Amino acid sequence: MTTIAPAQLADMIGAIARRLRSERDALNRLDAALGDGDHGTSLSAALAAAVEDIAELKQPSAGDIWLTTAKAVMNRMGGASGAIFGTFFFKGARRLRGKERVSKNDMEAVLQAGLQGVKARGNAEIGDKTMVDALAPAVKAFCGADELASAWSGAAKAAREGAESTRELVARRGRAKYLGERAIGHVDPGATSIALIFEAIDDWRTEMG
Amino acid sequence: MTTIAPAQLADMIGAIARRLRSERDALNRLDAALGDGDHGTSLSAALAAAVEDIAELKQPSAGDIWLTTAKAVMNRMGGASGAIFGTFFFKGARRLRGKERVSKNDMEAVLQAGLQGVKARGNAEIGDKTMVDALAPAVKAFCGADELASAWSGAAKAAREGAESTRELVARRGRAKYLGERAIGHVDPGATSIALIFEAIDDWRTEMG
Amino acid sequence: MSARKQKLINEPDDIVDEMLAGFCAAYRDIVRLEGERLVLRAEPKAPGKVGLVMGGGSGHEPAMLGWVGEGLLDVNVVGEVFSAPGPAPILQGIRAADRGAGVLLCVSHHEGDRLNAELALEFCEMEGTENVDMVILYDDISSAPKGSESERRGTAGLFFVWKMLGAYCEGEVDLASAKALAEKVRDNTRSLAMSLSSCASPASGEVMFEMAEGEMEIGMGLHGEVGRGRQKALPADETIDLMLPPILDDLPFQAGDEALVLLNNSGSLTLMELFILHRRVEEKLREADVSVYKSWIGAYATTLEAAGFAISLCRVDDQLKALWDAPANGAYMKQL
Amino acid sequence: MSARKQKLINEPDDIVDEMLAGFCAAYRDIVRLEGERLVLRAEPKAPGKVGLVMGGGSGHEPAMLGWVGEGLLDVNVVGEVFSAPGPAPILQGIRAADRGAGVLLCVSHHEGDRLNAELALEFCEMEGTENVDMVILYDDISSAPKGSESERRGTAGLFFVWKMLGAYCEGEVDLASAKALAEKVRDNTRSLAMSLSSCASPASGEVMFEMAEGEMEIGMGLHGEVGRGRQKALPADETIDLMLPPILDDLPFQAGDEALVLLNNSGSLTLMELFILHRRVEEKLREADVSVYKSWIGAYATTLEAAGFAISLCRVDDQLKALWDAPANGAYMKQL
Ligand SMILES: Nc1ncnc2c1ncn2[C@@H]1O[C@H](COP(=O)(O)OP(=O)(O)O)[C@@H](O)[C@H]1O
Ligand SMILES: Nc1ncnc2c1ncn2[C@@H]1O[C@H](COP(=O)(O)OP(=O)(O)O)[C@@H](O)[C@H]1O
Ligand SMILES: [Mg+2]
Ligand SMILES: [Mg+2]
Ligand SMILES: [Mg+2]
Ligand SMILES: [Mg+2]
Repeated sequence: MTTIAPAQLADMIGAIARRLRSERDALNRLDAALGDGDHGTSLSAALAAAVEDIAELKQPSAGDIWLTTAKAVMNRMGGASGAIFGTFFFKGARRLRGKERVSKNDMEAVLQAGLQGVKARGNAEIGDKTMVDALAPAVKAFCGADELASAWSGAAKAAREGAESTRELVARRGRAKYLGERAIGHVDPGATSIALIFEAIDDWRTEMG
Repeated sequence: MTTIAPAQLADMIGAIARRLRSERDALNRLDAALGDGDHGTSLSAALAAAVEDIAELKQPSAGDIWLTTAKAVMNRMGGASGAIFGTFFFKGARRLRGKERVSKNDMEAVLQAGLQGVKARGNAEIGDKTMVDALAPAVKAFCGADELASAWSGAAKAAREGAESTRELVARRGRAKYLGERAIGHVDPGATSIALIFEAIDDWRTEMG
Repeated sequence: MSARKQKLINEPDDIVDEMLAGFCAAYRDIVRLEGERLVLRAEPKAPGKVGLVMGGGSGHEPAMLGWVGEGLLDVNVVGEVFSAPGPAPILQGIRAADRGAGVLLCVSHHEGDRLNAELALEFCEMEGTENVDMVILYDDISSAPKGSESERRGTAGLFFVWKMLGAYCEGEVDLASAKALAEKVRDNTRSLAMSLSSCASPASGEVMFEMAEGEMEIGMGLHGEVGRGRQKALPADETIDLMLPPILDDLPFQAGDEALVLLNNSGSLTLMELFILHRRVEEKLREADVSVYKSWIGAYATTLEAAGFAISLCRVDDQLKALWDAPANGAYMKQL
Repeated sequence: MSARKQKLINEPDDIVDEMLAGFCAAYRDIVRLEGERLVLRAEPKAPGKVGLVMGGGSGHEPAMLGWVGEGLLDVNVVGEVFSAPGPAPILQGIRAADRGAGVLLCVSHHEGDRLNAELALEFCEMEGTENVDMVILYDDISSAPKGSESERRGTAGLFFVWKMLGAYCEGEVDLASAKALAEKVRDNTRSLAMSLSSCASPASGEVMFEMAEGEMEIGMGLHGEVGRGRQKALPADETIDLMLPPILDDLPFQAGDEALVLLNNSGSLTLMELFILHRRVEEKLREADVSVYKSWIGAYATTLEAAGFAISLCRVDDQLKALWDAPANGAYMKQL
């Protein structure tokens, strides 16, 4: 697979939704330690809604799929994380306008725009103990790889490492901010979701061959 | 002692107040099982108020003392039991109008009027698991005795037996009414107070010689 | 769940007086404090109108403090927590409410309230104070069977009497017709309460009654008096489906009737839960073809911080609807 | 004390929709339900007036549902429990509130509320919808130090903005001056909350934060966000003596100032306790020579059934006093 067709992209969103659904309770537990315990429920519900909404599109383009995901996440998820995760897809969707199949180059642009959007929207930098700690290294790894397959697996690995790195941090954004030192020792749920998303894509790609 | 002088009557009220104060917590515990757990607190506060109010009277008659006690109990105690215990003194006070010293005959009239008042006010009969179960036999024993000394000790004994008899009863008056069968096994707090009052008088009389 | 024993109070003995001081300071445009724990209207009603006095224990706030004001009560006589005031302050309250057209003493039916009201009335008689009467109010169907209505307890449904009687006594009416109106509202009102949790007395620090997590009791009284016994707690709709039919059967409310609805919060239920419950009440009343004239949802007569609620229904005709809609301005009861 | 996990609800997923159905049915003379969880005035305000929209998570009832109505908000956009609604329903809310004179989106400062409001405004821009602006509201002194006011959270003190801004926008004003008025009220308001107990989410059934019996936390946010850490619970007067000075110092309120006072019940505190607390607030303000224009005591912005309260003070001048006294008719905010 060197480029991704719209139907494949839709399939990929499905794979992400399934992964988040199966990790829902674990994500809730992570969020219970640092926030209000709903991250798994709301993110998996949002992706499930995205899958449904995409299924209702008639011959969608890659851009349509990404935009539909953005809207489902924003509106179904709500809260700060809905806006931030939604912005990730929303900013990426613009880069897909008019594309037939998505090349590695296109996907780089999508991920970079998404990352920029997330950072701008949430005003978070690496080290703030947010999803940015997983997303930024993942995007970097993706862009540094030679081709799509190794790009996904490198991104998944980097995202997981980034997520793990949040364990030792104090939060400077989101609800966990008010915990101060008490946040140390817990992995950020949003960063973990990012790792799960990239891992889900990588596994999906492997299965697709 | 064949008659009681006003100063002695005031002293007697003091003795009752002290006894109820020292049994306050025990009475509260009885009331906690059948009602709202305040019987000891409110009755002992009421008698303490009566003692204070009596102390402020200038050369009170026996009737003044009884009436002052009635008002203190009614207004300081409040609730159903304040009205009922207060009525006991209130009705008795009328029988003391114009009396210099209180004879056994006078006291019979006082107690009988008090009992009638209590029964009428609270609409309770023997067997309803109320103070009437202690008061009625106490008054009967008092009236049946030959002289004041044995009258008080007989009344105290009868009151205590009456109070104990309430243990096996279902309540038909007061808060305990709503407990149904669950009231069985607990002694009625109001009946216990009556026993304590007569016992306090009897002990006071013995000490006075 | 355990009851909250930790209270934001000072000395337990000072609770009632400090509460009254804080309340009357906050709402000094509506009420003022006088004598032995009397809460009066800041501006007394015009001479020649029937005065309304209500006494009762505290622990049910905003009842009855919040119901003193224009279009509502003239005087509230406040007792200790869950304990009726004695006859002397009631008597003072009657005197304070007297505007020359007589005074109606309203009694929420509990033994303490009734007995002290009777004593107060006897004292009035002894003093030669005339034109004072009392009316005994009750609504709780769980406390005595149909046919023995007059033995029932007064609970949240008295809400309707306070509001309508208050409006009625702003008009040129006499004492006898005021009493008749109170009885009319009472006789058209039925309530049933339930609770999920107990509460702890701020006076004694003790839990008022025991309840286990996951249990509920239907028919509980306003001071935690036992009702129909404990059972497993049910979801919202099933709870309403259990509670509403006996209320409807008791009056009985019939197809075509019009009713006011009150969902009274006993203390710490959330409005979220009450709104969810109300949705089902409306649904079920629609099925029974009883139309809802208006609904009120909130904490009106509480049992400290118990988590529970009561459903009260009041069947209304044109007279009662007009009285309901009349303006009112109590600290915790406002009708525009 | 443990938090109450047993809730009177049906399916956790249906909480918000059933709550809105029950609420809007009860108060159909004041509000109506539309589209994706929009609560609108039953009668829209006259054309040519600035519309007011407020979005927010639920779990704070009666806020904000109870504040839609004449002299108050035009639209409330309702989210899941403690979670801001997304941009699409906010956008619908903005459209519904538009009476041709622009719409002000009021945001209680929390990350979720702010971000979704920003998104909604970006969508407005993309669509070419003009004359829409937003104002970020905050009041909680515990969430950021003086000098960083704009990083503070929005809590119970927004009460004052809602009321006065609502009154202001009944007049012939433009969007810019509406925003300026909101900022003026905000900048004169300070709040500090405390809690004795946690609460349990009806959505997840889980306790929202942990608290032991006999502990209190000063500075807790409206969703249980931590404040200044835990300490032993104190009696009422000492609690006020601890909380009031930092509020007064922060603005600072000065001798001769006039202020509105709000004691907001987080959920299951009793009014009895709040009245006792209010007595001390008045006493302390008198000592500081800050005069109280009016006080409000009640559950306005709750944290489900948490047992706690907030003190909010708003410094007022003649303009603000007049706006405060203007009539209002929301289901849970009535000014005669
Ligand atoms: N300002 C921010 N920038 C980036 N990510 C953020 C920001 N705020 C929160 N997040 C992410 O959102 C996650 C929490 O998501 P979630 O629990 O769904 O939202 P909420 O806190 O509203 O309940 C955090 O773990 C963090 O990764
Ligand atoms: N109708 C009644 N007639 C006689 N005594 C009664 C009646 N009702 C209650 N009592 C007495 O009052 C006692 C309870 O007193 P107390 O606890 O002080 O009052 P309350 O129930 O108002 O808290 C009962 O134990 C009973 O003896
Ligand atoms: Mg969360
Ligand atoms: Mg008792
Ligand atoms: Mg009592
Ligand atoms: Mg959340």
